[in-house]
Amino acid sequence: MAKDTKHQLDIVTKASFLDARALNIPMLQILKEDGTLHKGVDAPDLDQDTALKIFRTMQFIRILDERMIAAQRQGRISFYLSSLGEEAASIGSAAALDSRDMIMGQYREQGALAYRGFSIEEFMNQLFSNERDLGKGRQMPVHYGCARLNFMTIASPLATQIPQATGYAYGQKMDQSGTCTICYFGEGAASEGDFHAGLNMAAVFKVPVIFFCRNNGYAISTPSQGEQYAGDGIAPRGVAYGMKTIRVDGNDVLAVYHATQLARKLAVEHNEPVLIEGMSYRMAGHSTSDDPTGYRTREEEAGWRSKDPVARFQKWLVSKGWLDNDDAESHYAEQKALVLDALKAAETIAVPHVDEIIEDVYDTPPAQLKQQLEQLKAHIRKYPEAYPKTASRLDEER
Amino acid sequence: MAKDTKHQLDIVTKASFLDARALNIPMLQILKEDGTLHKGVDAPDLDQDTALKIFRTMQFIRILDERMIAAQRQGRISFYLSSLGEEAASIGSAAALDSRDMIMGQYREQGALAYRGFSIEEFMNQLFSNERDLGKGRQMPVHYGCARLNFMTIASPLATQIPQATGYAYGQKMDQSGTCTICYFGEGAASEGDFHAGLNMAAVFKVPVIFFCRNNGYAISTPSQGEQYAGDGIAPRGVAYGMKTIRVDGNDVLAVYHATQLARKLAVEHNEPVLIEGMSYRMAGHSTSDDPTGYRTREEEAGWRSKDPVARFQKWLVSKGWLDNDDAESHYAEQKALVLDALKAAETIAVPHVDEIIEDVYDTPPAQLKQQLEQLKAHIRKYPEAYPKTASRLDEER
Amino acid sequence: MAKMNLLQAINNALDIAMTNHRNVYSFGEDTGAFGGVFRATSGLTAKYGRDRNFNTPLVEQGILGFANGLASQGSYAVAEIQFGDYIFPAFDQIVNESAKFRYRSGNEFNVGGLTIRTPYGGGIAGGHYHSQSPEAYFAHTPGLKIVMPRNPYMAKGLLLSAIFDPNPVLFMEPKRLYRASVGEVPEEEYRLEIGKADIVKEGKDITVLAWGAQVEMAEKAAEMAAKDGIDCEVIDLVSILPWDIDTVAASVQKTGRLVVTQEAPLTNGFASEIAASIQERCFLYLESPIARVCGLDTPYPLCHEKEYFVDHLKVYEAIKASMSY
Amino acid sequence: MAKMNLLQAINNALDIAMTNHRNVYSFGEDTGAFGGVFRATSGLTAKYGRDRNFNTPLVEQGILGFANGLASQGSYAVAEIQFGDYIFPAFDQIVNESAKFRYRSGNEFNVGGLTIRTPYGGGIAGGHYHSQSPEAYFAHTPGLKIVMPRNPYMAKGLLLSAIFDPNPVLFMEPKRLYRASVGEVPEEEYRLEIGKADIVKEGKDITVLAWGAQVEMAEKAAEMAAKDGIDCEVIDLVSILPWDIDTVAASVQKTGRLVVTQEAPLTNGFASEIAASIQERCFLYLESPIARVCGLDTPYPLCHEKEYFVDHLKVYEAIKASMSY
Ligand SMILES: Cc1ncc(C[n+]2csc(CCOP(=O)(O)OP(=O)(O)O)c2C)c(N)n1
Ligand SMILES: Cc1ncc(C[n+]2csc(CCOP(=O)(O)OP(=O)(O)O)c2C)c(N)n1
Ligand SMILES: [Mg+2]
Ligand SMILES: [Mg+2]
Repeated sequence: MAKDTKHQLDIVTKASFLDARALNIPMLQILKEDGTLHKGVDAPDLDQDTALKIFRTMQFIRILDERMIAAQRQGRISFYLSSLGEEAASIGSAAALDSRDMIMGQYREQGALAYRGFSIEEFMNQLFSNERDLGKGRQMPVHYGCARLNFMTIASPLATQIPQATGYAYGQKMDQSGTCTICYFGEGAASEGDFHAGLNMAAVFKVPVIFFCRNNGYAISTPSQGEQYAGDGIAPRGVAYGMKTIRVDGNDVLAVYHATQLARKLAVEHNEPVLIEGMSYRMAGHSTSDDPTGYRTREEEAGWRSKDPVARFQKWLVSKGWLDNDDAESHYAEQKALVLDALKAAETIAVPHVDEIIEDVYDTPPAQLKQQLEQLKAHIRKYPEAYPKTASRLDEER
Repeated sequence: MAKDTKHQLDIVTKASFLDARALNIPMLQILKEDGTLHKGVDAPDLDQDTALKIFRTMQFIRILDERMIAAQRQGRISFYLSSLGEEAASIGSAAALDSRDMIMGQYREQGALAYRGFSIEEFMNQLFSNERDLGKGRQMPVHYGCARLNFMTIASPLATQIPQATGYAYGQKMDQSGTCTICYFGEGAASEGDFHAGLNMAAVFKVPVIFFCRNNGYAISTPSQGEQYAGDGIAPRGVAYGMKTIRVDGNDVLAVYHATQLARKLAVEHNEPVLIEGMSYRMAGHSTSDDPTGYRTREEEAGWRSKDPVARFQKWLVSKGWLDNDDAESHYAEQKALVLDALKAAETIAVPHVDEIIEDVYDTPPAQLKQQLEQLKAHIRKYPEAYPKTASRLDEER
Repeated sequence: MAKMNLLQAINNALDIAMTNHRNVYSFGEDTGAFGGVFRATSGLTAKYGRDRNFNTPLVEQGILGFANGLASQGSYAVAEIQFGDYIFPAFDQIVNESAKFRYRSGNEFNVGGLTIRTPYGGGIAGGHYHSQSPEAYFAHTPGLKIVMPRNPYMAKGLLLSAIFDPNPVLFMEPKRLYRASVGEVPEEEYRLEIGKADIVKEGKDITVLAWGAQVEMAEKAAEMAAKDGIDCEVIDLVSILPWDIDTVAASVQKTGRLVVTQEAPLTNGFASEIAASIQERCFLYLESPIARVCGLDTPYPLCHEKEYFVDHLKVYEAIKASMSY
Repeated sequence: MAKMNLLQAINNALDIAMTNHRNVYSFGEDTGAFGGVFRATSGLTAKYGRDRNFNTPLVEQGILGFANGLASQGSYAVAEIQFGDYIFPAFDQIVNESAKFRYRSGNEFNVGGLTIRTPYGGGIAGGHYHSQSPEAYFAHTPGLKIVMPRNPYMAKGLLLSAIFDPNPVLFMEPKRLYRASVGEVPEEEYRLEIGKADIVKEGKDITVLAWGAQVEMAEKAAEMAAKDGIDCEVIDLVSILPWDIDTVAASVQKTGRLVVTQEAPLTNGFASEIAASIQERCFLYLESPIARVCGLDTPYPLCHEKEYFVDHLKVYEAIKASMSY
């Protein structure tokens, strides 16, 4: 092979086509499915407190997810979306970050938010769209957001947060903040044009961002392999953009934690954007609106149950002597009671005042909006029984 | 390395990040810059007639480009866009296709269109937006299109034709037509979201499409390396999508022709979409609106002059005994005269009738549009001197 | 005749189109064997194979780009966008490509075989991003047709017309009515004219104009008004582009009053176009200003959906206000 | 004061903004050292470095996605879209993201620091895809501000306001006037109010309303009408969102007549919103229907640009027609 000096390209004289096989990207796994370490491998730099915090967060999220799916079935909330099976991906990665780092999620990263310290009450207020919801009840359940915890408000349009993460990280770099942004998304969302835009721009601008793709095998009913993409998943795209890339077992919290730690170093110290592809499986339906029996088999689901990230981590913690199974169980029970109490409290809190309907469209409502609100309030006063949630409060005002 | 049987992934236990270096995609070159074949390499399956047709088309395009840039400078047309330096890419690839294959271009593929048989008059009618323009004068110069020749009308928005090519090819496959679609675009356009959409969908749907990226180093003033992308060009993305991929010397018409021949076979016989990245250089300004001295050096341009695709091919043709330099020169002179004549003829042809303004918005103009046209014509009749190109004809009608 | 809900009527129209023409293709996110998140395409893969009814990757701009290309090749491309709120990534492919394909090429090429199906509208607790009514965003685009049916009968006949109309058509399905609206629908193929408004109820005092799911609110309001002795003429506009100004103008010339209602925010909604055009055409007939009863100029708020929603009470109040102007 | 053309005024506004605030960033396709295809950003890289004024890859949805993220981080992001015709790939990032960022988060986050600059409009032989005036596509979007200056003085003062306005602003620059419009511009920083219309010429017989480059046509038409003894009040709307209904309504209540002119196609353009709102507010004052003088409902045709263009003659004819109604 000769060199084309201008392009620095190798020259070949025989035509041959590359394809997906030209790259073989392996998967990092530290903890085996049985909860023991691979032979000769050291656990990552993870202290007992952090490990236990991760585990407690996993437990909490399991309870929350289970409880809220039930609440939706009971008609107490309109919608819910579980992260069952993917707890290691969001919690393990969040644990490897600095709390000043910005998190931009898709919608299945309640684990990362809980790890950051979002309280049970804060979760519940959002889920019940009550007047204490930081988002003022305007979005569907699970669209959490919290400026205090550097957790960008979730929004339904997929992948839009990906180029936004690049922009956010650009600002962090320019401000010499020593922080980075992590951006989560599904392998389905990675088909959107915004994915391409965001990753390519991050590589070009060299910003401190970690793109974390949760490859959980499905986008609602659409299987990833063959229907979402024909290549070897998402990781090869990172290579194509000239970005540091790694694939990890998304159900191995040690692998996720370790890879994210290293990625953060690359991002913050070297302004190298990083793509992490975490291989996992969405154990529940897409959301409470979905029934997965319409598109996949119980056998397939069962095959993944044995890879459960929480059980796997628990075994390791116990083997290290950091956790006692009975303690874990009693902690679980305690948490469950707290979740139940918070749920009951949140559902009795009123919806936001109707005045909020025109706030935050702009920094201050323009005249025309104020007028529209006055007309609306006059109308509600006329037909209070038709708008029961807001009318009563207007009465008080008179 | 162990295997994760479910995902068929290799497992590693030590974290390491891949980057652009994980793939090293070489460039196919058959004809060296000096116009001789690489040692021990056979020329592709190219007969003398085809070779000469390619060369004649190259000559024609050189003349057309030069002449029309001059015409724009003289104020005879409003805009022009040259393909100088990139003739091998478009003509060499078009020559390897079947004439029933659909061509979807970006705007710098006049060579492919000329190869298909677009006449000098047809070029000129479009460039002068006269009433014989197949496009009815509605788009700027160089936005050619011709259903008869299976050349989709060029449109200015970049990259939109990429997913369209996937859709077109899907229809070809379903119709079992034995044809394919070739889709040209620049390395700049490859940053658009539509690129990502179109290539990924082609790979998933397995359609007979050839994506031909003309990587000519610039998107207007923006250099490709480092400002358009940080990776190794466009080819690695094909690998990431799981698509057959090859990189060729875009200034070597033999390499382009050969790769496209093979690609067509993959596309038509195996429904394998293919990505070809042709490495070249835009020798002229982006268009007549552009002055490249604002963003690149004369030295850089000079470095590429020695790689000229036309001179290189001419040397080879002469060495094969298929062409005589004097013949080439006299043919050039003849063609030049024809181009000049056609130019003069086209500029005297009237603009389309004003009635055309409302045609083709829908298959037939709705009532409201007919009314708008009547109002417009009444207005033109009132102020004929303000609308000289169309008013005179309205007079005749009365 | 059979009883069908709006979803079944749509499914039935797709089924008939695919039976009668081998080159009708239906695709979108999750629309394959699974049948779509609302199940509008259920059964089609089983019947016609996965080459003709299929899932796409998750990329709206790609769905429309693909559909434009497929239509330009001469096929009938029926693309589903999962929610109207997610049509915006495809905006360029629709507004700059589909709508201009024929014009820019001088009719060398066209995408007349394109139909875009998308559920729109509120009233389903969908909040911010599952409730928008984006028709007006497209109504400024010559070259497109936009159709919004109000019930199963209209949905089937209009969808069949849309699929075979020689122009690209945006077909917006009122998702609030997918299961709620049930009615008699002929089992065979039939087509309803695009561009013709439908007088749902004749009346002489005031014209009430709506489209899609909002027609129901207009009808309910008219019933309330009837009790006050106000005789409303209720018109379903049926299609937004082209829109039937003649029918609306004739009605307003008769009644002298017009209330237009839409789900979308007020400012620059399609009600504004109607008011602008009708005040011009019917200037000397109008006895009161044309009233628009629309969503507030805010995004769609989940917790205040009831308050935000343009219900029959708001339309009724506007009718009364117009009558007593 | 200095003489500047519209481009220089914009360049000067960017320069001042970047001098006064270290976290103002300017970027877009070819906007780096080269200074953009129209040279609006010339000299900024030399002065502020390539970290603050730079080229982006060629992807409008990415430019806006990046800009939204950067603005949400607290910076001032000034994104250029090379032509208004190419803003549609970014439609989702603007309409679903920028505009709703604050509302959906309950004001936890906002992109107030965002400004989108883009040249728009016809009259430069740009044909189909370099001539569109897409303001109305955005005008149905609560949460956005939309500003369109008519001359260098307005451009500088409004752009400075737009950059520092705590809301996302779409700033549309009339490219036909980039070099053609020259005027006195103060060298120092000044800001002009967004949301306030400007009475360009007082008059008592009829109100003529326009924005951006079209104000020139309104003024010319008014001059012609003056020779016929018609005294026009010419108003520059200045901003489309929010729009100054009070100033327009006060004028119409005085004159009793309104002609609105825009470059964009008639149907569902912003002129329609104005007509709809003003017929409501000024119903009893109107002596003739509100007239809209707009582009035809077709895409923009290169060869018939002169015929398509909404010139002063068309506006003049509409003024006369309105006067003699
Ligand atoms: C732009 C856009 N298109 C479509 C949707 C509807 N939708 C919501 S979630 C989803 C699937 C996402 O799959 P993936 O990204 O893999 O994430 P996962 O749910 O598997 O975590 C779809 C299609 C949306 N929210 N936004
Ligand atoms: C969507 C869109 N954005 C921007 C432009 C303006 N524009 C026209 S050509 C061009 C550069 C294209 O570069 P590349 O794709 O590399 O093609 P080349 O000109 O080098 O052949 C740009 C930015 C456009 N036409 N369409
Ligand atoms: Mg997924
Ligand atoms: Mg290029």
